[in-house]
Formats: sequence, structure tokens, C-alpha cells
Amino acid sequence: MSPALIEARALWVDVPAGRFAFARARPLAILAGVSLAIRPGEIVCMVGESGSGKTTFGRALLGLVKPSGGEILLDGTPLPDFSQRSFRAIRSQTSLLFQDPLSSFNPRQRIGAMIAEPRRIAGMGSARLEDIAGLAQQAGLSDRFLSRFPHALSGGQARRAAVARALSVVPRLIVADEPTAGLDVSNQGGVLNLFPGISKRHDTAFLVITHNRSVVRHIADHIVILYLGRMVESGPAAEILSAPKHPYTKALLEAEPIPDPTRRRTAPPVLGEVPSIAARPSGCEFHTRCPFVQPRCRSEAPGLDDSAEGRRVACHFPLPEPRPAAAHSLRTVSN
Amino acid sequence: MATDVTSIPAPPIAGEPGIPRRMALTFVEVVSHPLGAIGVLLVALIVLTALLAPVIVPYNPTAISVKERLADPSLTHLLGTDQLGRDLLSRVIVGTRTAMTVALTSLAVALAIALPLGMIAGYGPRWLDALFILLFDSISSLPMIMLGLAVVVLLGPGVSTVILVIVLYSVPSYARLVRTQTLSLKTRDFIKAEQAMNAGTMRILFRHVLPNVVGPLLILACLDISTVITLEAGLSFLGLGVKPQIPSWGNILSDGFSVIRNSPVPVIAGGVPLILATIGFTFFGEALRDALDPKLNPERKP
Amino acid sequence: MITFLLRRTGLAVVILVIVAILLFLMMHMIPGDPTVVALGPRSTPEMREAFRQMMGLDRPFIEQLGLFLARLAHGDLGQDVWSRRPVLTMILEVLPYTATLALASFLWAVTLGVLLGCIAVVHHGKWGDWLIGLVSIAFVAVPSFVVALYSLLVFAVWLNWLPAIGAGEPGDLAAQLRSLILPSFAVGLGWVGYVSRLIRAAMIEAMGEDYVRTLRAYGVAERRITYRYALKQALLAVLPVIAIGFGGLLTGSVFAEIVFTRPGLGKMTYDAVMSRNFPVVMGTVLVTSGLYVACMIIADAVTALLDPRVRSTL
Amino acid sequence: MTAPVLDLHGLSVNYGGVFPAVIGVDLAVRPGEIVGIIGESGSGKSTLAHAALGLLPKVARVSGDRFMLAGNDMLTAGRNTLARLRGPAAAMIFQNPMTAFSPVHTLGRQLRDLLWRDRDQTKAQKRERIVKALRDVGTPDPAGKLDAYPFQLSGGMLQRVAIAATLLMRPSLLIADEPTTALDVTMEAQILHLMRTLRDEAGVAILVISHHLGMIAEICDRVAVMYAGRIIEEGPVEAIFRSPGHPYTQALLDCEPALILPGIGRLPVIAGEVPRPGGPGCDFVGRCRHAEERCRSGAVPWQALRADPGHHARCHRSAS
Repeated sequence: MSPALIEARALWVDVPAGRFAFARARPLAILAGVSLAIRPGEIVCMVGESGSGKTTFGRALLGLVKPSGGEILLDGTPLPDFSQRSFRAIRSQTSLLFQDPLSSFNPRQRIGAMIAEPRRIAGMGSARLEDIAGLAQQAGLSDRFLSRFPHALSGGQARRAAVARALSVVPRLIVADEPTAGLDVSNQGGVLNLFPGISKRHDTAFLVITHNRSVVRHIADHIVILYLGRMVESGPAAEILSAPKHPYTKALLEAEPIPDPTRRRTAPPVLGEVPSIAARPSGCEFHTRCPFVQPRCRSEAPGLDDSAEGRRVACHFPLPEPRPAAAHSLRTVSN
Repeated sequence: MATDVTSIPAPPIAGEPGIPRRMALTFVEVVSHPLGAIGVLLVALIVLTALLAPVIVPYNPTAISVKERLADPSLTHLLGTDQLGRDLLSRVIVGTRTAMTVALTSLAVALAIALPLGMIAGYGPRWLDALFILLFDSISSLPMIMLGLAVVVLLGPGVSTVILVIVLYSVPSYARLVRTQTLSLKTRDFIKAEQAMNAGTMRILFRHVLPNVVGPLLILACLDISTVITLEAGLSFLGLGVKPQIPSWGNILSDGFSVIRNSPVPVIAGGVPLILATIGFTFFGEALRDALDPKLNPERKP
Repeated sequence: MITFLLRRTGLAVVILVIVAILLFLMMHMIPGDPTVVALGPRSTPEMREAFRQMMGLDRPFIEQLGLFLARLAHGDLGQDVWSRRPVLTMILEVLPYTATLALASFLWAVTLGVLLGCIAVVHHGKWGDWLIGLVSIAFVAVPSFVVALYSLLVFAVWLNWLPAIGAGEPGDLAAQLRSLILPSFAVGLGWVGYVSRLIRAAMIEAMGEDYVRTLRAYGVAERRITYRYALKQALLAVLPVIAIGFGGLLTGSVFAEIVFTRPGLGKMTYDAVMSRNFPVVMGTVLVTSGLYVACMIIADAVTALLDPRVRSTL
Repeated sequence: MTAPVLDLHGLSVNYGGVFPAVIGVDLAVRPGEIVGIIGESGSGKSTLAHAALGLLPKVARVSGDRFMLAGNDMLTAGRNTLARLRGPAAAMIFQNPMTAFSPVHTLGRQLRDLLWRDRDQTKAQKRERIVKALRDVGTPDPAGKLDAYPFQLSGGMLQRVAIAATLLMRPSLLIADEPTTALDVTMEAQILHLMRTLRDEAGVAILVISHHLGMIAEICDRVAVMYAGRIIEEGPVEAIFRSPGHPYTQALLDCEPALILPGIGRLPVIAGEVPRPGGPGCDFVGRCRHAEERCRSGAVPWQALRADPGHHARCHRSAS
């Protein structure tokens, strides 16, 4: 097995406890030891509620947030340290798509110049107009926007411009933070269709950070679920979707309302709120909300069982294989 | 997502208008603004007087003629004469030139210093930022007049001293503005995006931070012209500004003050142009700010 | 809360030390004999020798600085070159006058400023808002010493309603108050305009917040929304700026003290400069900076206490 | 058929006479009924929601044949009648709970200020009512919440407090403008469940606005679909989701990723842009697969669909 394109081992990110906290106040862990390997051409979806640390993980991989512990490996070789210099290698082969694309554009720079920015920074020669138009076209953005300023773009157009910029240095990994946030149903598909295409054509790996179940269902090869900065389950998409082992994963997948009035749920799948990282629950940190909680869960934190190939779960009582669920009555799409 | 109910969508922008056309558009908007109209008129009057001073001045402003001492305004001396018999109109006209040269030079110098300092403080490492803040706070804790007095004691009065004092006073407030703007830009995703593309610090500062910081800074500089004119006049009023023989509204007022019980004319002659200039530039600045960037409220103190 | 104040005071002390060093450096940066520079050509040799001795100018530079700072720490700001009186006591004599002037101007100006700001917001967009805006901007623009001169000219010289000179006899409260009116008017006028513009901008911003829409969605009276909610948020934003500004008031009071020949910190510094009394200049500058820095601490404390969002992080 | 709490007929909203945002809307919400409005950004659904409670800015002009809210004629209502109505007649919760409360006042004080009508009640009595309302919406430690500030609570919790505020008014109509869009899916499920219990127990009529099809299907009895300022289809939720009459509704359901089998390759998209409201003919003509010549101009009929009477669509094709 060739080494992973990029791998995090027990990645840890701390935040000082309060604005005037002194050194002795215990720092709070946003990421508490997350390990993940991403292979070329693979689309990994990282799922979790707000505060689970998923956005922080994406930024920590590129050093935009300084990790406090653990290791990051590029093509198998670990980074010497977490200084900005050592992240240069990763950044030259990675692109980051932000949750709010408009805020990731310089308001006083035209879209064309912005798309060519990575090329100019990497010193890959002057960005000829055809190249930029080609990139825009690849991302489904018409080239009449190239001379415009960012504030003239709609949400969907801004997202496509961000993808065009990401493609301009043919990255080996694209980290996409909530790629469909704020998009209407009618153009959500437009953005989602880009990822598999790019992945096949350039063998680009994707780390997609989202809490949208339908994004996961359609583009994920591999799924990772985070809770309070720890990984609770990960594995191939098909298995996780059809047979989630961790109660939290099951709750997350069921929480999303299905647009079919005949398949409504009687009660919310999980109650309560995400606890604050300043007051982490004892034992298994999900026990305060878990419908299947047992006394052991309250006292003892579960280890990460990775017996099955590529499938890991952190739960004392993983859920059994569900009996074949009634076929999800879907309308076949006639187009 | 829900449309923002209160904002009416702006008409589609064909292509962005070039810089010159945008400036013309802004100028029209400033003049149509009530404050702007008054401001532009006064500013034009002041600037023209300053430029044409050597041509339009009726007498030599420093020519003393004791017998015509404290003459009331008359056809020969439109604004009368001061306690040394010097023609007040000429001194006011040349005073305008002094005020404008001091104001514009010190503004330019202050901006040139404050821009890089502010950006470095805002973008640089935290310890450097803390150092700059300490320096800015120290200088701005020296109240301007006290700062001026201390500097003048050591370098003696004169135009260069006044400019140095005004620059020393303005740099901290401008640098602080640039620093706050840079700090807020730094949290914006587009700077993180540049960092994620391995952009060098210099590139980020000059291609991305500078264009977004210069705009608000220039607007505030316009608003600050009247403060700088006041500073120059204040220092000259205390006899610590320009040398006494060079006419300045400040020293006209100072001489007028010493003879205020004898004749109010010098005080009025020196004070009115100063008021017209300060109000003119402030109105112009306010209108410009509303036209360009309404959310910006200046940190100016009276 | 205590740790927060300790940190801020520590910072303030550091600033004062920097100011002291800056002034000390200025004196040494000038070519020529520092005593001549400091005391001026007319000073007698004995005075120069006394000054040299006092500042220990013959010793190496660093030692002089150390000596200077040590004396500062004990509150010894050196002596007035002419009267030999300790600078600190001189300052303490005049400080109350400057303080009363600053406080008087500050109180009337801020109250009127907040009032005008609120009226402007209530008449937002109508002629009242425009007029108050025009007047406020004019008040901010006009230099305070011109206001001082013209109020002196009109009310003291022409109409003779109010005293033009001095601060009234110590015992006679009425005279002191009467002599306070014109100077505090001159110093405060700029503040009326500045505060009204700040309050207006902050309240308009507050009125645009989502929670105002929620209150309106429950039929809460517009007046209660404006004065209980928007005004509180506006004051929280404006108070720290005003508190820092109070420190800057001491600059404004210099002119008023000179135009109305009132005793005060500003007048004292001005006279010291004119008579080349360098130790006094150094002393007054340090005290003024000290007051300014104190206002900075008060400004932060005000924010920390009133704004729940800041208080929660302490 | 009890009288509707909200009864709109031919309602239009126009900003500054220049920009029509809502055109000729007919809508009725009956007590105990949850009506949903689906629409994408720019469809005017939020403007309609705000208009229902008279919360539009001065620049907006509201006109129409009939606009009744809980028996009051809103077209002729003056400013103080409006203020009196807001709360008891209809209450509203908004999209972003984090900014829906003042950051510098405690929640207790703000909720008490909302009870300005009950002058006869003492502070303690009001406090009791507030604590009960907070408990009814499932807030843990309700008394503790009174002294808390908004920034100390999570989005989900604040939305519960917002709903508790509406409970205090005992409104006949609850309007919810994208109530769960800013929340995590787990919290969304809890809030939707809470709204349904409100309707079942208190018989409150609810008008829900969203661009999220799943949420509308989950909670609504009837659904109206808005496009470019007009309601282009309206009917019972099963009909709308099972056999949509208007091509736009059909296209929306086709694009909904949750309804499509994974592994399909390219997800469908509705090409083109939403036109500005108020254009001739059918606004969807530029993007409609079944567009015909008659769709381009002239009035588009509002037709009852074949099977059930309560299901209408604004489209030439739907009747045939």
C-alpha cells in the first residue's frame, strides 16, 4: 500500500482557556488526538456538529492553525516541526475552499486576477487569459465574471470562482469547508458535481468538511465522524451509511429530515446539546446524550477498536448490523 | 436563504468604472451633499488664497509703520492694521499659505510613516505589535501641546519644528487606525487563503492589505486637515509655532489677544479665516466620508 | 478583575517610564551644553551649575538616567530653577484648578452631546437630524482657543457679564463658579459635537441590529427600544472613547487657562517653557501623561465592568 | 371550516415603488394548521413573512384585496394597532437566534420587557410565567437562564428561548422565518419536534418559511411554493411532494440530493438565474422544460389540479 498522500497522527490543537487566563489555567483541547490518512483520488468527508473541531482539523493540516501535538506526514515523511516553513511543502500541493467563499476574496481584486493568484505566487509564469478562462470554465463559471469584483458575484458564482482558483496549481489535495453551505437546492448539485470530476481527472484527494448528510451520501468514499475533537467512527462511506456502529453516527445520519412526508420521525434521534470543551463529560463523552448509555460508558472512555479493515469505532457497545432496512422509497430521477 | 428584507438589490454592474471616472462620480456626490457644497466652496477659497498669496497680497506683511498702529478697517487697509501697524489683510493671506503648507506637508509625512508602521504592527508577530502599541500609547499620552512645548524648547520655534510636532502627534492615531484595519483584515479568510497558497509576507502586505487600508486612511487624512490647521495655529498662538515674523493665523491671534481690550479687529481678522478653514475642510471631509465609506467613523478628538 | 487592573497599571507604569526616557533623551540629543539649552542663554552660571549638579550631568549617561528615574520613583520631579520650590508641590497646587475646569467642561459637554445625539437619532433623516449634524460638526471643527478668544471678547470685554481673568478667590465659591463658565464653555464646546456624532452613529448602528426587530415584533414601544436598548449599547461603545478623551482634555484646558489667565497645569507648563524652566516642563509633561494613562485604565475598567461580554472573560 | 388566522388575498409588496418583491399572494393559515412556504433566495418568502406581521421597513408599500390577521384588517391598521397586535395576534421567530436578543441585557430582563402589556402583573408573577414558558420548551435550569446573557447560550438553546417568548404571548399565529437554518441537524430535529408539540397541544397556527425541503416535509400540513415573488403552487404536503403540479416544484424535488440514489454521477441542477419579479407571462419560462409559446406572455392561470380540490398551480400545463 503506497503511503498516504497526507496523514495526521493524534493531531492535537489547544486553545488558551480565557482571554486573561494565565499559563497555569488548563488549555482547552479543540482537537484531542485525531488520526486520519487521505489517499490520492479519495474523497474523505469529515462530519460533526458545530464545535466538533472539524474546521479546525482542516486548517491545522495546512498550518493555518498551529497544532499543539501529534504529527503530520506528507507522502509518508513527517514534518520536522509545526513552523510555517515546514508547512510550505504541504501548502504548495493543497488548496483550501472556505465556508464563505466571498470572504476569501480580496474585495479590491478582480476575479480573473484572483484566480491567477496561486500561479503567480508559485511563480508558474504569467497567467495567460486563456488559462484563467479555462480554469473558470472547468469550474462552471462563465468568463464574463473575470473582469468583475467579488461583491458582484452570487453565492453560487463565488463558490465556482473559489474552485477555479483552487484548480490553478493542480493541487493533490483540496480541503473544502462546508461546500454547500448557503446554497439553494437548485445549484447545490452544480458544486457537488465538480468534486468527483476533478478527483478522477487530476487524481486529486478531497477532505470535505460538512454536516450535510446528502453531501456525504453522494460524493464520499470514506467518512470520519468527530465529536468534541475526538474521532468516534470512520470507515468506507457505504458501510457507515448503511450500518453505522456508533450511536452518535446513527443519530447524526437520522437527524436530517427526509423530504418525504410519509417518512417522518416520531421523536428527535438525539436530545441535549453538545457539551462545552471546558466541561468535558467523564468516560465516553457522548454518554450524556446517548440513547443506549450503560453504566460503563459513564466511567470508562472507550478505546478505538480498528479490528475490521479500514473501519474504526470508539464505543463499548457498538450497534449490531441492522436487519435490511425497508428500501428507501426513492423516486427514480427521469432526466 | 432569506433575502435581507431591508436592502434593495443594487443594479447589476456592467464592468467596474475606472479610477478617474469613480473620482468624478464621488466628486459629484460630495458637491450634492449639503455639507459638501459648503465645504468645497470654503476649501476652494482657502486653497486659492494660499496659492495666489504672493500675487494678491496688497502690502508687505512684515512692513511695520507705527503711526498707522491699530487702524480700523478702511479702504487702504481692508482689515485694518495690528499693534505694529502691519496690514492685517496681507498677514491673513500669507497666513493661509503658511497654514496650508504646514498642514499638507505634515499630513503627507505622517501618512508615509504611519502606513508601514501600522501594517507591520497589525500583521507582524504579537511581541512586535505589543512593542508598537507601547510606543504609540507613550507618544499619544504626551498631550500635543506638551509635546510641542518640549520639542520647541529643544529645537527652537520654526516651521520644521511645527511640522515635526504635528507629525509626532498624528503618527500614533493614524498608525493605530492602520493597525486596527490590518488586524481585522488578518482575521478575514482572504488573508488566510493567501497564506494557504504560500504567499510571502511582503506580497500579502502590499498586494492585499495596503489597497484595503489606504482608502479609509486617506479619507481620515482629509477629515484631519482641519485638526492639523488648528494645531499649527495653536502652537503659533502660544508663540511656539512658526517664527514670529512669518505671518500665521496663530500669531495674528496671539498679537490680537494682547491688545484685545484696545481693538477687537486683529482678533477677528485672525480668527475668522481659521474658523472658515477648519469648518470648510471638516464639512468637505464629512461629505467625502459619507460618499465613500459611510460606516467609517473617525477617531478624531476635538 | 484585579489581575486585569494590575496588568493595565503595569502597562501604564511602563508607558510613563518610556515617556520619561523620551524626554531625557530629547534633552541629550541636542548639540551643545545641555544646561545652556535647557535654561536658555539668559541663565546665570550659578543656575547652570546648580542644574548640572541636580541632573548629575557630569556622570556617564546611563548613570544619569538611572539617577533621574530613581528620583522620579520617589516623586521628586526636581526643583524649579528660579524659585527652588519642588516641582511636585507646585503641580499639586495648580492641579485642582485644571481638574475642576476639565470636569466642568466634560460634564456639561457630554450630557448635552448625548442629548443632541439622541434627538438626532429620533429625528433620523428629518431636518432635525441634519441640523444637529451640521452644528455638531461645526462645534468639532472650530478650534477651542478661537472659541475662548471670542467668548472672552463678547461676554467679558463687550458685555462684561463674566470675569475675564483668574479663577476667583479660594473662599468665594460664587466667584469661582462664575469664572468657570467661559473657560469650560470653550473647552467643552468641541466635545458637544464630538459626543453627539459618536452617540448618533452608535445608536443608528444599534437600531439596525436584529434584536430591535425582535422587540418591534412584540409591539414594544419605539421609545423604550431607543432609550433602554439602543442607548445602552451606544453608551457602552462610546463611554470608553470619552473616558480616554478626558485625558486629552488637559490639552484643551491649556488654551483656556492662557486666554482666561487661569492658574492650571497648562498655564504652568507654558510659563515654564517661556522662562526656560526645563525641570518644571519635564515635571508637568510627566504628570499630564500620568493623568492621560490613568484615563486609559479607567476607560478599560469602564468597558470591563459595564459590558457583560468583556466582564465574562475576566 | 374555522376562519383562517391569517387570510391573504392578492397581497403585493413593493419596495419604493420600483422593486416588486411579492405579487398577488393568496394564502390562508387556519388554527392548528402548519403551513410551509418553500422558496429559494430571492423568491420573496421572507418579505411575505415580515409583511404578515407589518415588520417591513417604511420604504415597503403593502397592497392587496384582503389582509386579515386574527380578525384584524392589517391594510387599514395604524401604527399603534399594529403594535397592539404584535404578540397576541401573531409572534415571530427569526433565522439567527444568536443575534435575536440584545447582547448587553439579561434574557430575563428582555423577556420581561416583552410582557409590557400586562401592567397589572408584578415582576415576580411575570418571572414565574417566564420560567414556566422556558420549562415548557424544554430548557434545562430555566430559572438560571433569566440572569444569563445571550452570548452564554448556544444557538439551539436561544431558539428555544425565542419560542418560549412566543408561548408567553399565547399567539393565534406563530411565524417562523428559516427557524432551523442556522442550527445543527441534531438541534433542528429537536426544534421541529417542539414546534409540532406546540401545534398539537396549544392549537397554534404556524407559518414556516424555508429553502430546506426536508424540514418543510417533516413538519407542514400544507405547502406553498414561491418563485420570483409569486406563489406558483399550493396544496397538501403529500400532494406537493408526491405529485407536484408545477414544473418548478418538480425540478426542485429532482435536484434534492436527499431524494436521489447515491452513485448517480451527475446531480441535476436548474440552469439559469431567477428573473426579477414582475416580468410578463410565467417567470419560470426561461428555465422550464415544458415551456410553450403561451407561457411567454399574458396571464398564467391559477388552476385547480385534477385529483384533489385543495391543490393549485400557476401553470398552463398543469390543468390538462
